Amino acid sequence: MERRLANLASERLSERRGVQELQLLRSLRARELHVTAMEQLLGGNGEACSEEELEALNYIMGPSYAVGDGDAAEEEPGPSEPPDYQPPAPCSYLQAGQGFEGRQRVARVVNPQGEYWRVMVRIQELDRGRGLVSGSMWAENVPHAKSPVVTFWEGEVVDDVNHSFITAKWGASRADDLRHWSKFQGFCSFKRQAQRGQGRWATGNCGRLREWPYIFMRWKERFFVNVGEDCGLTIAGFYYVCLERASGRIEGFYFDPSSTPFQHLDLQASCPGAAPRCQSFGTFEYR
Amino acid sequence: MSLATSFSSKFPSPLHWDKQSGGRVNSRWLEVTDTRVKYIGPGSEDKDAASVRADTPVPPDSSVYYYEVAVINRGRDGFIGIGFATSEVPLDRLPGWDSHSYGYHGDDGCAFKGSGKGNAYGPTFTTGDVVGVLFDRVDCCISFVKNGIDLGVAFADVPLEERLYPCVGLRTPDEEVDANFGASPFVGDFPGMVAECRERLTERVLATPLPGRGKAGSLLGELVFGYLQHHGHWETAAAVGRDVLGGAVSVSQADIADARSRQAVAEAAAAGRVEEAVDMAEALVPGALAAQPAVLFRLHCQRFLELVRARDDEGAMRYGRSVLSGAAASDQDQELLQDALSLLAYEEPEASPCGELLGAKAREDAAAALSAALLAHSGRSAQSALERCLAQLGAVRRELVQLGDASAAMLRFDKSLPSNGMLL
Amino acid sequence: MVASPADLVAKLSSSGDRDARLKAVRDIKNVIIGNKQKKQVFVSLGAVPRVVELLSCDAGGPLLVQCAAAVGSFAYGLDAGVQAVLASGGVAHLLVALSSEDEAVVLAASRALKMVYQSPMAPAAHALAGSALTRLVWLLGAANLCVAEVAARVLARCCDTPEQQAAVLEAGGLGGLLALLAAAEPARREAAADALAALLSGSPAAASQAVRRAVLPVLVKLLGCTAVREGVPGALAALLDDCPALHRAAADADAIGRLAAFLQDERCSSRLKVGTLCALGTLCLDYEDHRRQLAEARVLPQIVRALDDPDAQVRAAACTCVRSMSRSVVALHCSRVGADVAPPLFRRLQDADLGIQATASATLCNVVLDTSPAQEAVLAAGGLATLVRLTSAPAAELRVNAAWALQNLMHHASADVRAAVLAALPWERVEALASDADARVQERAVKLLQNVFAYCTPRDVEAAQAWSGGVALRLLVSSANPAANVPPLRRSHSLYGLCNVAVSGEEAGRAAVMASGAVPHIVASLSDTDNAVRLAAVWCVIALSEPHGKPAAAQRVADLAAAGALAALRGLAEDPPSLDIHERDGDGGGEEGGAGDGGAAGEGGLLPGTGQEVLMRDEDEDVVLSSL
Amino acid sequence: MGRGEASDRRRIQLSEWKRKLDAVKIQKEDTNKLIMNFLVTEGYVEAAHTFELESGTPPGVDLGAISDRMEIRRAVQRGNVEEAIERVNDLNPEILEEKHQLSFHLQQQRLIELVREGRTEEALEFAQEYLAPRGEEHPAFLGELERTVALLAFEDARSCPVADLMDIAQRQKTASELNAAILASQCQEREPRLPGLLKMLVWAQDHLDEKLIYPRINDLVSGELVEPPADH
Repeated sequence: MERRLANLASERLSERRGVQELQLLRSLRARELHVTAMEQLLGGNGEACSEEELEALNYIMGPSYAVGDGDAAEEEPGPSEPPDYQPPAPCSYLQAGQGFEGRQRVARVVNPQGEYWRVMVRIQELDRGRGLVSGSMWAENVPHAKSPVVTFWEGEVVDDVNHSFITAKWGASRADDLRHWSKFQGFCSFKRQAQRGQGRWATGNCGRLREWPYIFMRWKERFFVNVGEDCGLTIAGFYYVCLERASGRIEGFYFDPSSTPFQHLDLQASCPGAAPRCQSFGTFEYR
Repeated sequence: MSLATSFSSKFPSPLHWDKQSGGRVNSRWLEVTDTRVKYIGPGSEDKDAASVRADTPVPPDSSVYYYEVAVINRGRDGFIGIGFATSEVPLDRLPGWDSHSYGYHGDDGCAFKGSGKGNAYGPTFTTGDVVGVLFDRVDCCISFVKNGIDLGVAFADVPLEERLYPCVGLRTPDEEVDANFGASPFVGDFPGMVAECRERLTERVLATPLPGRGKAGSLLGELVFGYLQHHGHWETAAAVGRDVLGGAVSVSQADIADARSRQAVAEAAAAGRVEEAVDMAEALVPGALAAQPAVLFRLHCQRFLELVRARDDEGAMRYGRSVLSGAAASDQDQELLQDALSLLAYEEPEASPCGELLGAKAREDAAAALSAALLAHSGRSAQSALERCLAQLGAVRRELVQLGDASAAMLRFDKSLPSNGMLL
Repeated sequence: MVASPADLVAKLSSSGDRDARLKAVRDIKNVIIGNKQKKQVFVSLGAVPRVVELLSCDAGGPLLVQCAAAVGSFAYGLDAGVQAVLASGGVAHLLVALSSEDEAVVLAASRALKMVYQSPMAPAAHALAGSALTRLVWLLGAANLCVAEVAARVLARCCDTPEQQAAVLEAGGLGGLLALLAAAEPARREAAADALAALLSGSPAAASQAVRRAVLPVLVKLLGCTAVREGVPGALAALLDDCPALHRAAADADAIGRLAAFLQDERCSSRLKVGTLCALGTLCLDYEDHRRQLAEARVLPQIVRALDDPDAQVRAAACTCVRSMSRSVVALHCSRVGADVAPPLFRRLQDADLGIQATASATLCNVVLDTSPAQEAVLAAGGLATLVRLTSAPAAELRVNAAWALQNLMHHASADVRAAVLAALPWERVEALASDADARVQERAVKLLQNVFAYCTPRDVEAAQAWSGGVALRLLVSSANPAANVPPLRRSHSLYGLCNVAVSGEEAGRAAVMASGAVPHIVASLSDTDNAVRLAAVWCVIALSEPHGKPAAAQRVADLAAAGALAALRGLAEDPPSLDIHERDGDGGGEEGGAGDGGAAGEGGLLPGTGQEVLMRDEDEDVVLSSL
Repeated sequence: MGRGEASDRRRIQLSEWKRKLDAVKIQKEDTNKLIMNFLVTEGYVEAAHTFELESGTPPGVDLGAISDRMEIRRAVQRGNVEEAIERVNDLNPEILEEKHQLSFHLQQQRLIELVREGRTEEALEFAQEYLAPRGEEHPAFLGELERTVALLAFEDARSCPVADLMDIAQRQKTASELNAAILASQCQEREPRLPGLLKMLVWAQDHLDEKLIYPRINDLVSGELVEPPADH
């Protein structure tokens, strides 16, 4: 660990000069949490989890095998005080007006339309208190649609307070949850703090989600804004979504038993005309 | 505990959750202390659910049963089920999933009845909410109350033969609830609910059509007329005959005379002039007393009592020996006789254990018995039709209540009567 | 047949003959009861003041009773009658009569008052002297339930100001009303609930929670009781007013569905409409799912129709209701709010009633959002012109809403909308708003400007600058000045405005900002005590330091550094470990994973990171401050 | 099925039932109150008075108020509608103010009476002055209004198509509508308690039939007990 950290630090030092480097080093030292960050940044391609990881996930999501095995309960009696779970800290890329651009892989097999849609998303509203988020989604070069198809979606932020990793609705079983969440490498790597959190962050070790470099959400499309229900598209399912707080990258997987499985959504925070990492800010309030 | 039932019951009322009720493996997912339940299991999937029953079922004779559950913590997903279930229902699922089991679930606000699929019913409930459960055995339905607000009927046609226990089920970690079986004041207006239930019932009862409009076209009028006549309120009877029955019936002078003389007999008896009364009776309805030895005996006793009262102990002795001894036919007669004779043993018979035999009450009883006998002998009943109907009503209701009939217990006969306590 | 109306009226004030007068009053009463037309006749003959006069002179029981009955009848079902009664001070006399020894008089007076107070024109009984008040409260417990009910109805009208409410509470009204609330007859319960709601409305919800909770179930039950529902929704609205805690409970009891059902009923009276719409408006103000419930109740057409109702109170209520509905995209969509809502809304902007205008314009703020299905319709209906006109309205409330609406309209505005706004809104108006007497308007002006430069292209920025004759930027700069005494909120938005110019305007924009003299303000703001201001400032720095690696950017960074930016930023970074560092590493890492070469992190790489730093720290703020 | 039911219901013989009946003590004063309540609510003031004298049972309510009500009713029955209206308004002005239908029916009755007395002129005047406006105010009444005014069109109202209005039954109808309204306004129960109790008896017996076989009272007028049918 320490060595890797040192390496990275010096690596950067060699490139940079002055106050900035010093500050960087200081800041790197300042915190142990970054180790995790380093690890997931250096290691881990974003594909599905390994077997042992899945096992660990089982453990986190509430192990099925643990049911009926006596000592499980004995060794870990539920805490008498309800632990105070904390929602993710605010994130620059998760606020009203923020836009995202990218694509959704519609099908594995190439279809006449091509296997990708261009997708744009805009966050409409965010209610941290209730863990609710809403927005609209534009899909371009959609089969048989001249103009982009626009939908309005409402979502929940997995915040350990209002919503857990377990969906328990929209036709998603716990297994579905597990299968989809596991596709996010940002989710897999959280096995490192894994304890029995039953779908929330480890009960013994609360507040992890608050500082976790990823924010997990579920987006459920509510209605088509500009076309009828008969536009040949469906909004029956919903998206498992993972936002990387640092980079503003969003990954998502569309879940709908009756649609192509694992349609993959890949978006990047964007701002029309703005240079990377730059943001321009609008503001509106309901009256 | 009568708080939780519409009237105090001879059956026990639930007091707390029954730790042991689970039995099956899941019961250890619950931390049960008295009225508090907390989920400490894995809470991964439906088969991790665990429920707990109250210590006793809803009192079978209660008309309306109510208890409340406060959600201390919604836990992870707030899969909390509240309701009723019979003792046969396994407790490894939320209430409502099995048959003979009824539940209202916090996560989706659905009402479950013998199935894993619920019907949209009410709002969801969560930490801080107080959910009341009302089992209305009069209308055979179960409804729920959230934070004091009635959510309406969730389950209709609940079979009353089911012995339902209060029941809660939890399913995900940290879920915790606390029940109030009436030990502390309810959040919901339980008395109000009882009152409403009673109103509904009364409405139904009052909707029952009255048969037989009677000869003179007015059932009520005739009953009233009969009653007034029977008790010799002649003037009123006449007025009723005229105003209510439109002259269809009227008081016959014969009746009046007849009743008057019967009244005279009764008055004589009531005044303690027993011999005179007996003679008058004999003259009025020959053979009436002979036909009713019990009454005759009662009068003899009364005669004896009058002598005692007059402190004519000798006379009393003599009379006792000559007339009373051996005249007692039934056990009741025997009893009465003993009591009466016992009076002689006291200086102050009035103050003796059987002193009340010398009171006015005893005289009136004798008088009443006498006139009843006369009526019976001349083919009339001792009571007016109205009184017989009321007596029947009282008897029938008592029977129903004893058979544990929820409705009858709920019906306030006294409420519909001028004075309380009657017939109850 | 009775004598002619004229004769009767004449007899009223006929010479000393008391019996003649008594007979006259009685005859009049018997003619007018239940007969609108006759009432009209006698009112126009000026009978009311005379009867009231008789009521005032202590003329003895029988006459008083007859007079009270007559006055009551006049006040029932005929506006002219009510007015006449009020004008002639009838209410005051009736209130006095309440204290009469003679029970018959008290009863008659109560009934008369009840009639008067059934009319919405009835006065807030502020005239209530302390004695009359205590008397009323005492009557709440009257054996005669009719009297008790009336007492409650009158009390309900004595609770307009906190003082009056206090007075009623002082007199012990609460207890009496709660007792009456438990009465058997729905009418009594409604009267009690109504009075209680009035008594509690506006009072700090926390203080009155318990009582409100007690009243709510009764009201909800009464909603289902056709006999009395008339006044119930109104009472409900008053009860729920600024007491969100109860909104949920009410919705739980399906209040929204039941209320909506009233609107579907063709025979829905004005009074019922007003109460219902108000109650719905309150219930849908904060809770999204409540709006959805209402949307699903499919009564929007009725609500929209109510916007044009002849009765001003109904129109006002409808406005508040639509406003609540419009506070959510979903509700607007699900309830098919769209083209149909715009025209009536605009008619309401012309409404004679200023309050209605205000609510209507407030509603506009919501429906002009680009997410709103009604935006097009509003613009098509000439919304822009109207809004611009309103920016110079005499009433501050209207100017606030107009500016607000323009701000929202400009948010993520499409090219067309943007162009349309700039075309319709003369720059002078913006300046006027920015220097408006009302601070709220000033704030809106800045936010509007912020949006003008947000999410757009360099050409848009140029266009906007041109529109302002080049002074828009200057306006932002001046209102970003920490030295000038501008409230932090407005300064932060000005900074965002600048940031937007830099981001959207690209090189030209950045250059313009650098040249605008904003730099010192930005740097100073970096160490502002206000979190939002610092945050905005950092974003400005980030925007100006892009695109990293390019010489121009490097130059700007140098200038910023020279102005003390780096020192300030370092100051910001000096604080207990928190998410920020992590985030920034993430940022650097993004570089490595991404297309750019590792070196590309450069100055920009740090600065945005530092930006995130502050960004991520909202709730650690106090810690930061202490450490600064 | 039916048989099965029959067989598992317990039987109670007359003798046993009689004992149960004897156990029910009925206080004479209660029954007297019941009677008084009947007389009072039905408005038989005179009978109520007599009964008070004969049985010493207090009427409970102010017989005066009742006799008011009764006199109002009789006034209508006598055809003196005007007097009735005046008395009602003295009793409680809200009644005719709020119950439009009732007050319309009273005015209608007034017209009918005028016709009956052959005061056609007045009747016509009255119709225009008092009835027509109500028709305009409440279109619901128009139909009835027209029927009523039709009376004026015929030489002999008694043999015209709408002659039924001239019927005494019409008076009765109006009278009882008025009576009910007054009772309602006095928040006094409209129904006497006696019928309620009898209904309870019928209901309770039906209820008990499901559980028991026992002596019933089938004819309330006679109050005779009927032996349970011997089962075979």
